[in-house]
Amino acid sequence: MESKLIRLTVNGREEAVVADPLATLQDVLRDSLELTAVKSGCGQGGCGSCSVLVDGELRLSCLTLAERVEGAEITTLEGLNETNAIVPLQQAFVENYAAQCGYCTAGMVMAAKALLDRNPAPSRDEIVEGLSGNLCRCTGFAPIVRAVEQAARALSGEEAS
Amino acid sequence: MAKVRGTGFAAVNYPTGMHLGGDPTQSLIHMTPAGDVVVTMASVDLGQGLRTVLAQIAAETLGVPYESVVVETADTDTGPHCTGTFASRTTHRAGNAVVMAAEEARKAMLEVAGELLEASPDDLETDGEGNIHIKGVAGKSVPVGEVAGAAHFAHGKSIAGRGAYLKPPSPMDPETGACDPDSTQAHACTVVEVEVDTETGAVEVIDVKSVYEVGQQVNPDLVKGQIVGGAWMGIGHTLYETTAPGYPAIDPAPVDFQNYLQPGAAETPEITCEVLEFPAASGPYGGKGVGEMVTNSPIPAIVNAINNALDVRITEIPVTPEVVLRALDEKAQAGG
Amino acid sequence: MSMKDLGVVGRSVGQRDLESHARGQTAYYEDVHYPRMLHLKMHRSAEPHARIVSVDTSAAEASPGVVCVLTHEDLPGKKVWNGLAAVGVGPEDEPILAFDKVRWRGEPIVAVVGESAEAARAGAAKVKVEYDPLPGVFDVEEAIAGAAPALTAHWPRNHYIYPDDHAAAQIRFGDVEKAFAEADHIVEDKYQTSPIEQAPMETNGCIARPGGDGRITVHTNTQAVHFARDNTAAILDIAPGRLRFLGGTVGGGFGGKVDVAVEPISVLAAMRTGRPVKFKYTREEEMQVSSTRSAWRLYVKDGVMNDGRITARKITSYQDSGAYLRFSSYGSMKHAGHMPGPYTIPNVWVDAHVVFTNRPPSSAMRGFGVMAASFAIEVQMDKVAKTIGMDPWQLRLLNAYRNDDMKAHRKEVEDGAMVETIQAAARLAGKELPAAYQAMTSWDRKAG
Amino acid sequence: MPELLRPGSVDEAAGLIGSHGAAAAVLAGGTSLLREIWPSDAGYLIAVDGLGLDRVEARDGGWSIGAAVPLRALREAVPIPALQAATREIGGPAVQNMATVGGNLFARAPFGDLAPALLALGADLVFASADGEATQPIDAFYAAWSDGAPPRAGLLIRIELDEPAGASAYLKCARRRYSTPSVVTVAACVETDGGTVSAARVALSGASAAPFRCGAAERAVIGSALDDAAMAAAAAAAEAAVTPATDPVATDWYRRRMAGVFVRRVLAQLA
Repeated sequence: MESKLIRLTVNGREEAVVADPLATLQDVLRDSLELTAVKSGCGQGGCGSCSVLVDGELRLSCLTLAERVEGAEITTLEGLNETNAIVPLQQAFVENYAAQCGYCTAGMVMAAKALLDRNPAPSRDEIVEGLSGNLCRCTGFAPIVRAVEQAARALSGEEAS
Repeated sequence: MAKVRGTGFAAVNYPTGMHLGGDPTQSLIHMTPAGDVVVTMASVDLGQGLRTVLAQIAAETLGVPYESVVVETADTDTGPHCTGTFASRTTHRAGNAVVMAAEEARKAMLEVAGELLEASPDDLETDGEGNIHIKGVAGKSVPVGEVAGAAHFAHGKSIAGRGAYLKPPSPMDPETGACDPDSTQAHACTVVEVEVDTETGAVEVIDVKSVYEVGQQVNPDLVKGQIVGGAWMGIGHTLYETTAPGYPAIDPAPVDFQNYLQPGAAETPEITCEVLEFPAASGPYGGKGVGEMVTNSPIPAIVNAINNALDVRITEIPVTPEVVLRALDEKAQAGG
Repeated sequence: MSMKDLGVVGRSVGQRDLESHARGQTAYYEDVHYPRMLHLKMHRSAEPHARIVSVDTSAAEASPGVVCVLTHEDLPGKKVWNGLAAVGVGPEDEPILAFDKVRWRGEPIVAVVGESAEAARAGAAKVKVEYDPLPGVFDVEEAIAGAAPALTAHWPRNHYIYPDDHAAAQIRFGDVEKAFAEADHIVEDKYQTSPIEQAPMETNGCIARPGGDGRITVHTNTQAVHFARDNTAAILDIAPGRLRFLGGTVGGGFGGKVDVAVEPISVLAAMRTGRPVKFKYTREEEMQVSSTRSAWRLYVKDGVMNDGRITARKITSYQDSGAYLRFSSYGSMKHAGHMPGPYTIPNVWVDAHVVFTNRPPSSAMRGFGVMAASFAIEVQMDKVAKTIGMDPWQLRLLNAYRNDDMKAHRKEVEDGAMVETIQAAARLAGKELPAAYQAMTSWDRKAG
Repeated sequence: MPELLRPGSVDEAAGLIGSHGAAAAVLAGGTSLLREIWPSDAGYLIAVDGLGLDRVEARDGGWSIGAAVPLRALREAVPIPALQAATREIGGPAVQNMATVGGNLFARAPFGDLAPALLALGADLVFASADGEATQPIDAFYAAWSDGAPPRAGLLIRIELDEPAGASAYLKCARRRYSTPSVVTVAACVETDGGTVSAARVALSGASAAPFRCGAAERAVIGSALDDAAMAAAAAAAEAAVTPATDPVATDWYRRRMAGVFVRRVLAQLA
């Protein structure tokens, strides 16, 4: 099949890549744009390690065709650190040991961001539900839930000040 | 709908190191001219924090700041031999190798420092903050960085060390099984409360409390991370996980995370733990190891709790809802 | 070694790579990019047990984007292997690529290397293998019963043969039969665990990249870089020094990345093509092809006195090794050596068998051999307590090993702290223990 | 690899489905279709995003739900608890942002939780084909499935849903709380008249080759009070009516048993 020029807006930058029409967003982000925070744990939509934001909504990049999101705003984990400062959500992951091997972390942070963007003060149950598409094999989830709780508190504190 | 609760517990021990030994790990340490320390290994970090723990051990032995230690690992060209990351062996085996290498490097460091301070190396001590002092003499000290610089550029000496830890292989007597299998034993006891829906057979783990005894902890937060993650995995093993739900039949066969079931955060209760420290004679600073045992006590504890709740006798895992219902059916038939 | 005055050991100083994880900057094996990288996919057995009548790779070779097709005939060194051959475990029994027979569904037969993962996959799907199906055996006890077909010539009775022609890893300590005869109660049960997937979030994989100097660098997520390198060299009959294995942070292991499953064939493909070759297990392969935690079946028989002393424990266990050995003989030795758990029992008898079946080969996972032992023993302990009407906490404390007690494998207990751990757990859980049990210590038999 | 086709209109998409027949697969959210292993028999993927099928329109007494409406959007737009509950237990948030209502109606067991909810609510499905639009009651659509696979009926473009006349409830028997395949999924809608059930719709998925309305369970409660005896009779009828399969999530034995338990439980929510 002939390759196609695909134009994407990723982390605020206009990108143009030549890819197979059936290339997934994951392939393009990882292989063409070298945004390797995006992980590929299953390619089946079952683990969430490839999660990114498309127009602010959480999506699985492994099950999204790149050419179907032309024109949309795509955000990967790298996009959170455009100014190099670690953001409170990431800092909360660090302080709560919300990662061990780290392979799920990028997807987990993006799922948490999507949740907090919609719901800045989630209950514990809402956090559990909001992260329910993302698997972690190391931590037992509790540190991750705590990290999101801390991030929510930090973010609301910022807003108040 | 009836929901019944039960409690159960289990006590386990766990051996440190590859069974029967013969599993070396080696370490090289050198100091840079600025006084930073590079620990070179071939051990693999799986996420458990090996780089952190080995840096702590190197810093402790050398008496230098933890922050000044870099652990460079998992390159067969540069890293001396390591048997691998398994068998709860890294803290113990690699840790001991790092202690040995760091002791040798410390000796070289203190010899140069002794020349700078005009004192015997035996009379020197490190403060862990980057300085070497003459014991009991206030104000007589030299920064480690200065010692390292002098070693490189004035004395032509290397501040370096080699460590090789090997528990010699012990054969197992084929007839009696006599052997020396391990370096030490860690311990755990886990208490679990479950709630069982007797109509669906679904089991919910509502409380997990554990006590672990892992020798001297090198990094308590990382130990706790293993315990909490392992308890979750134990819940998975006990109630959900199998690649062959029809075992020993090979079908049906889950091929994805939708069908290979693991508990999610919603199925995981708060996990409480307490850690005791009975230092191991053979461990680095008395450390034992905790990586593997953390699934072992939750599993039987959960099964015991289910049996306690239902007054049944389940002896297989995973305890799927179907296993529970069949046990209840059997009990009902036996009873009436 | 003094435990006093520790500085940084014993302190929670954080975990070094957490910020890198949180920023997505941690480099895993596949986060390197090489131009002209090829991808490898495996054509695998569709049958759990069959004679291979023919293998036709012509359609795969002609498939668009396929660069290279490798069968057992292309292997320059070993055709069969075992990862522990270098330390004297054998015989080598597992084909690197199947030739005369397949013995489990998923066994690798033909490697197909393509310009893209999809080209390799499509090519691999076009390999045609004609099978002559053979009866399979899946249950461990059926496998060692006389009627089952032998999987390989190495194991005529489908069990591993330990030194001195033993059918099992054995423990013989005291006289269990005499103790059973004298016991007040006999408590028996059967226990079964399941094959479990290590399920690291990152599947097994590697990238083999030829350098200009005749060496090949392998980016891999193995749990043991030297072990993987040395086995790869031995399989391909090349000097280990030609290979450089580079690990990074691994995306979870849990025992699932010790099999050297992807590196040898990837290195061979890189040698053949002169290009970087990536072989990454799909999640489906990780679940049904990569080795699982072994399933174990155990029969436990205890002799118990009215006062709660366990005087004899007899265990017969069967580790389901699947079709090949891998590390199972090690696992059953560790399993046997762990018996009878954290208890001092004067008479112990263990036969721990490794059994071959037409199931995917099993291997290590977090607590190899010990998890199944602990599971069975601890569920058994509750049955013992119930049988004799004793509090299960007291039963365990009474029997828990003390320092200097002789274990069944004839090593004295050292660093023992089971008693204190149980007592602390009782306190944590609000369980009241009688004074005599609170007063127990791991040194009390030594003292008294 | 299949070829990706990008029709510019519903008519064009319907035409492509008609002309490519079994070689065509409809690509909407992609959560089922774009799995690692491509559908071996699909020669063409027909993308149906961007065709205006992603809107929910409130109309008099009900809603017109575009087939390409994501599950989360459905939950936010249609305030029927049974429907909202169904969308929350399919995948995680990312899947709910991507997977569409139409796609979920074609999902095969152990997936496809919307079907029983929409069966119980009595939805109609509207298909486009070269012959124009055709409306089919959702019961008839599933009754026509054979071997667990849907018939080719053109392109599903929208779901017509009236405000439920009675009270509705939904329950999923699953091994996990969220992001989980189903053991069985049940939904019911019951109308009562003076304490007597006058009309009932009870539907299950995961319990047979295709989602279905369980007439036997409905008959067990119609004409009587929704009491323990009636609910037990409905449960027994459902257990007898289902023909479940064994998969990694559950055996046929367990599914049958849960069909009864959950039919009773879902009715109990309405009692």
